[in-house]
Amino acid sequence: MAIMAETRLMTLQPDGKLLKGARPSMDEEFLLDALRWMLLSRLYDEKVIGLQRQGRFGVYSPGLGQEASIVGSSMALDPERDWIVPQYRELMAIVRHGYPLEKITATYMGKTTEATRIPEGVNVLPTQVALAAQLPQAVGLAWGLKLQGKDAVVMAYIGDGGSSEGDFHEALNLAGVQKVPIVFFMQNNQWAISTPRSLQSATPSFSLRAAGYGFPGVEVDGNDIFAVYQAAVEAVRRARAGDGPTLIESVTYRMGFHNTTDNPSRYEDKEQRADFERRDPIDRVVRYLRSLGLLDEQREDNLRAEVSAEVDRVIEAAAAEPGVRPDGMFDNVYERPPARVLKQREQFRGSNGNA
Amino acid sequence: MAIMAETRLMTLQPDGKLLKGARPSMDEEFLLDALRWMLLSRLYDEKVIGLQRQGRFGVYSPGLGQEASIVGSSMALDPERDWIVPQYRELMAIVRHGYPLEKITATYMGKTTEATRIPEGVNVLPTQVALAAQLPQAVGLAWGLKLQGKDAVVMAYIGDGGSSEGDFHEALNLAGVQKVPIVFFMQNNQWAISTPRSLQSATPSFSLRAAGYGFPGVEVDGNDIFAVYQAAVEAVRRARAGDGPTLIESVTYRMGFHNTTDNPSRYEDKEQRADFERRDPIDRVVRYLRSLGLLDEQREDNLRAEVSAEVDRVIEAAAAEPGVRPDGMFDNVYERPPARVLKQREQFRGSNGNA
Amino acid sequence: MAMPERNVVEAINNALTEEMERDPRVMLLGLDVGRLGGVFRTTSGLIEKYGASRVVDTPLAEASIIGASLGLAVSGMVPVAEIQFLGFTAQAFHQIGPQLGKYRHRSRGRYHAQVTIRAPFGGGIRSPEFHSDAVEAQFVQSPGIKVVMPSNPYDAKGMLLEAIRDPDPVLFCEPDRLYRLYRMEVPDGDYTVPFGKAVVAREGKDVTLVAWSAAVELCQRAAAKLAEEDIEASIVDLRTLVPLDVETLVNAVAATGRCVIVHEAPLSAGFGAEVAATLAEEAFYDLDAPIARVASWDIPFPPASMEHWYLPSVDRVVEAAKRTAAA
Amino acid sequence: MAMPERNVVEAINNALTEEMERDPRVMLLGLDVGRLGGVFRTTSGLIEKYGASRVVDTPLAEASIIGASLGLAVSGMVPVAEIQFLGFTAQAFHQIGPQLGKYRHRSRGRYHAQVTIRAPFGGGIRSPEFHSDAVEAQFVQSPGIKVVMPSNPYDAKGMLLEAIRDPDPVLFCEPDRLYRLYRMEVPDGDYTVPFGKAVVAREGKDVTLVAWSAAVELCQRAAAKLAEEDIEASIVDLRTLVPLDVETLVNAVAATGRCVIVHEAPLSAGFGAEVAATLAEEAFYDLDAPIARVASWDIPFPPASMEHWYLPSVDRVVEAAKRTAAA
Ligand SMILES: Cc1ncc(C[n+]2csc(CCOP(=O)(O)OP(=O)(O)O)c2C)c(N)n1
Ligand SMILES: Cc1ncc(C[n+]2csc(CCOP(=O)(O)OP(=O)(O)O)c2C)c(N)n1
Ligand SMILES: [Mg+2]
Ligand SMILES: [Mg+2]
Repeated sequence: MAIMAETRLMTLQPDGKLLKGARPSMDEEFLLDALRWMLLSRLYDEKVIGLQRQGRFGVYSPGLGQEASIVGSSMALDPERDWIVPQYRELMAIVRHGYPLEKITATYMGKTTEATRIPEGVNVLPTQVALAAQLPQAVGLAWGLKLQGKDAVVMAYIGDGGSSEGDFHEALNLAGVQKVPIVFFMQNNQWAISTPRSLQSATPSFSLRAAGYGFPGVEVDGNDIFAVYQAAVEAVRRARAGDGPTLIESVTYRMGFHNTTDNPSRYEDKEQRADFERRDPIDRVVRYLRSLGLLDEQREDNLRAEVSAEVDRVIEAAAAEPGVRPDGMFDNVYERPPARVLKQREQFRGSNGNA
Repeated sequence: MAIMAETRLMTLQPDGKLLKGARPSMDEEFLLDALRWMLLSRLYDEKVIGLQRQGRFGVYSPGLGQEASIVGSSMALDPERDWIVPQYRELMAIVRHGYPLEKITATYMGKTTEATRIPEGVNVLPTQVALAAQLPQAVGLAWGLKLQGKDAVVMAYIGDGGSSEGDFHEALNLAGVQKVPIVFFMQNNQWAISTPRSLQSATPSFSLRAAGYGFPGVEVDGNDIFAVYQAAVEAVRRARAGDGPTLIESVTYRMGFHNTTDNPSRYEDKEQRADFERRDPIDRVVRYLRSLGLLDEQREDNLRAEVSAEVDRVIEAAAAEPGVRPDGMFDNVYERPPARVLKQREQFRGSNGNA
Repeated sequence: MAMPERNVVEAINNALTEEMERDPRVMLLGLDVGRLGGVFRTTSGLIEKYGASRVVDTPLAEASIIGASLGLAVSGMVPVAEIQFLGFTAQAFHQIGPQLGKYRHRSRGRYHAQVTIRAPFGGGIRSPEFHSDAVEAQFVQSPGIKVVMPSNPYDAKGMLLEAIRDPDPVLFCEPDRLYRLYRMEVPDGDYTVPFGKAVVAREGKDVTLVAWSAAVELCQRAAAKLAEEDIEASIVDLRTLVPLDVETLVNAVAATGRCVIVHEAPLSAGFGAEVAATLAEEAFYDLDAPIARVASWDIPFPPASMEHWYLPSVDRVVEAAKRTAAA
Repeated sequence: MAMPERNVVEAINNALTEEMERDPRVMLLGLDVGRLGGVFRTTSGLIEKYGASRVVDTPLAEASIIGASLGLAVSGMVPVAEIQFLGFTAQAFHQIGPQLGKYRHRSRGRYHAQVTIRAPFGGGIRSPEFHSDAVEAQFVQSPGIKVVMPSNPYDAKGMLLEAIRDPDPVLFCEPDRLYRLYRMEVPDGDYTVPFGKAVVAREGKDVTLVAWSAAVELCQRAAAKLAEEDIEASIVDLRTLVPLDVETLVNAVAATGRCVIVHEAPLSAGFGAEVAATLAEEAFYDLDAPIARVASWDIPFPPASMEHWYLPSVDRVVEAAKRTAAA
């Protein structure tokens, strides 16, 4: 039998022109909304990196360069019923899905109280540091939603690096067998810290892996918001229709560092980077909108100023959140804590003078 | 790009006739040798299952029905330089590779002394009970042999069940990246204990997984010794030439039970079984050889009697091996044992009166 | 009417049946739990009663069994996952302690992980490699997971029901050597055995044996033998390692002033160490003799033909108890 | 000529460089060990010197890093594998204890597994989740693995060389908080620090502190503070948990009759339990006070902003030592 890996999906070219014969997958209003989210992602990243340098923000992994991938995928979801299971580099996806940016920001600023947790009713799981561990969990979530007859789709994120973990395989295989309503969205940003895509796998395309689990895989230009959105919409549609999982490989580039402790100049390939800089996902949309006359310098400046003001507002609000309560670290470990843990909490309270 | 999973390779039909246009991959002498190994596998299985029922043999997983797969794959290897990394259902593969059947038999009879271990110079790793754990190890072995410039190929076995483990994925991916000289030989015998192939994976063919790691996958009729051998020879050739790994899915059927504690009547599909019975790998070769006039009833009976006598001889020899030495369990844990372990051994010797 | 008698397998099967009947959210998943009814038949008959979507034969991949169970729990199901043998929790290790055990904490209370992991373990039944490994202590180092070790059919049912209903994740270790060893009265219908309540399984004034799971049965035999020599041993069955019932433990040891801890895991860093350490701090002034531990040796579990030399034996327990009582 | 001074990172880098120079079979593999030189720069400069076939950036898959190392060792190489943070040994757990630890035994001596696993760990540097977890005790329950915990630059070099050359597999845990904390004299050239030899890092007559890895440094600070109050603490640095130097431990504790064990892992079933249990058996008659343990709490490692409340602190060690000295 012949299994075809779809050729990489692309609609909007780096120069902002539509590919010959291609149709945009978003209407203009929706695209402007997408642009707004992408700008929020970028401006937020830039701002908090600054904060981190001042010691006011935790270790942070920016989405720089991956905005089309992050925003385009999440816009295919309905926050009311669908779920997001993130890795960690999809900040605006979970914000768009309902997790307030203030709360996330407060968390990064060290305020880990219950007030900053994912609010009830927001269908997002915690970000995952243990790479790929989120995938079997996402499959279980989708499975359970299906068993309960809920009309929900789960979108689970993974990186090119995380895809080498055994959990990736176990999760996709189980998802195929149980035909659960899930979309595996891989951001192949060419790097896992310093490890390049070429050392991560010899496969010509990660999307080929889907055939080994009995469902479709598709590779998209991850810097093209139309292509990302189109692939995601189609995968969500399949999942919702009961046709099972899809693996989307979104080919993009990590334009920033791995995280705020990293220095890519030790390992980055200048040419590759330059190539992707020319393919910047935001520039592409801006050029397109300009070519349609839907954006001019003035409107763009206004939009940026607006978004930037929102970022400032968010950070201020987060900074004003109450700080941690020391014995709060004992909360939410167990619902029915062992006596020994309760005793330790008493001991801690005694010596720290806070109850 | 289009990735083609080769259609299932088959040469010798169940009725013992060559497929139209197909050429046998073994000459007659080699085929007779293969038949001898297959008969040894089957007669040994039958005999030791009897012994197990008498309490004289440990838990045992027979290769019944998989003889072409087991023997055909191993015959593509050169025991002088190549290596076998087994799971546990490939007994005659490792025997053909040089691990004396007496020693293995003695082990199953509870004689776990150093005398029964894999002899120096025999390129076989211990059988693996923790499913798929052998695969990353096999990749490391092949990698190390390559680094040392040795002209060696590793054949690593795995089952359809074991292939769902994370280790399968991690191993194949690493093998692809380092392009190591390895053949992953999967015996898809339709079962993992009671779990059928259909619940193991939704993939139409396990061989499709190879594309996800950047090397070829091929599916063969595992009850056809010519097809198995041909695929194995080709994969070994590729590995030896420096072209990297191959995944072979050998589609066969477990005609016996999972192991001597199992009772397949609780779960087995009668029709599927009957279908595979008609495709018996040994019958097929016998019919073929008869059609060529190379075997008649008399010669076949002689061959069976000969092999059966060998099995008896092996079991007798194994039974005569010295039994275990109680404190032998302390051997070979460390080369430089911690003082506490040495002290424990003294304590044990003291209370068991054997030194 | 006489109360029904059940062995451990039957008690577990009964608990699962009743709980699946009572709570439609409960589902089972694992290797061979469906058509086969489990390699030890603990889930026998359940797929016939509740169907293949509530009793699921999964692909052979332990990490995904646990990871998926966590996701199922988040979705609102109540999964009971089986790991075919406790030794194979190693394949799922990263999904147990770091994920399942920390999920409530990681989500700051938004999500909980009401998952029960059932796993047979222990030596004495001539299993192949890895199948007998007693690795329970490794999970005690993973805060968030409760570690439950029933030692008899009655507790097996009551503690399994408690485990399934506990909103916290529970590792429920089943002593396979005891699966069919004997029957005892195990009532039909609902009852639970609370966690964190050790029980004094035998009274005795001379020395206190501390054990859990199948080692309790071993201690019973040892105590009978000790009694022949006029040494009366009390036996504390810890029942759960997390939560640990320090009070019962300390009181029972203080009563005799002498303690022998017995477990199947290798000596070093086995849970016996935690028991001894707890006593060395909290019962120090009541101790009259060194705390002895009888455990497996600090070597890998040997082949079946040698396991009786490896595991703690009646003789070794008796010897340690006599030594401790005389010290 | 003055002896060169090195911090822990430099000592490790120096050991790796010298050993790769000396023995062509030695190779490094792990995440980001090559071009980046490791996330902490311990392998900095090595890929430039020894090339990408001896210093290998692997795919992101811990189980395969360890499994492949075992196979590499069987082939005749001497692999030094890096797990980026000790907490991620969980992903490779089944390849460490059950496989690497048992391989010699499983092959009845035909094969050995001369593999060193290096892994940074420990709190105090505000790392993300999982990165700080002190899970060393989990490996003590896996016979066959040696567990090595250097506490200073000199030992780090000498014990790493010993580890690489030891024919048995070694888990070499690097205290990341100490990586760049200070420099001390670490000679160029070959020397090894043997396993199973604890050291008395400070003499003192009133109470014995027992620790390993970064907790030794903590105990030094606590001892200085105790000295201000005229309590003289001795400090035993265990250096290796497997093998455990029972003799030095017992003698040092017997000398004061009082013991406080300090470690970064959560209390329950941490290796401190094994230390206490060993003392409760082998130093029982020399103990004058309950054995105290100062450890992290039995909860998950909290977010960076709270870690100082979670980890054992100077204050807590001082408090426990005073209480124990006065008991
Ligand atoms: C199991 C595990 N191993 C190692 C790490 C350390 N680590 C954190 S991020 C990272 C790279 C991840 O790469 P990728 O999955 O491609 O995601 P990206 O950072 O590119 O978004 C590594 C190795 C980890 N967090 N978890
Ligand atoms: C990691 C692990 N999980 C579970 C088991 C228990 N077990 C032993 S054999 C087996 C089925 C294996 O199926 P497959 O890989 O297809 O090999 P086959 O027995 O069919 O040859 C299982 C589940 C095991 N040995 N190892
Ligand atoms: Mg990446
Ligand atoms: Mg099979």
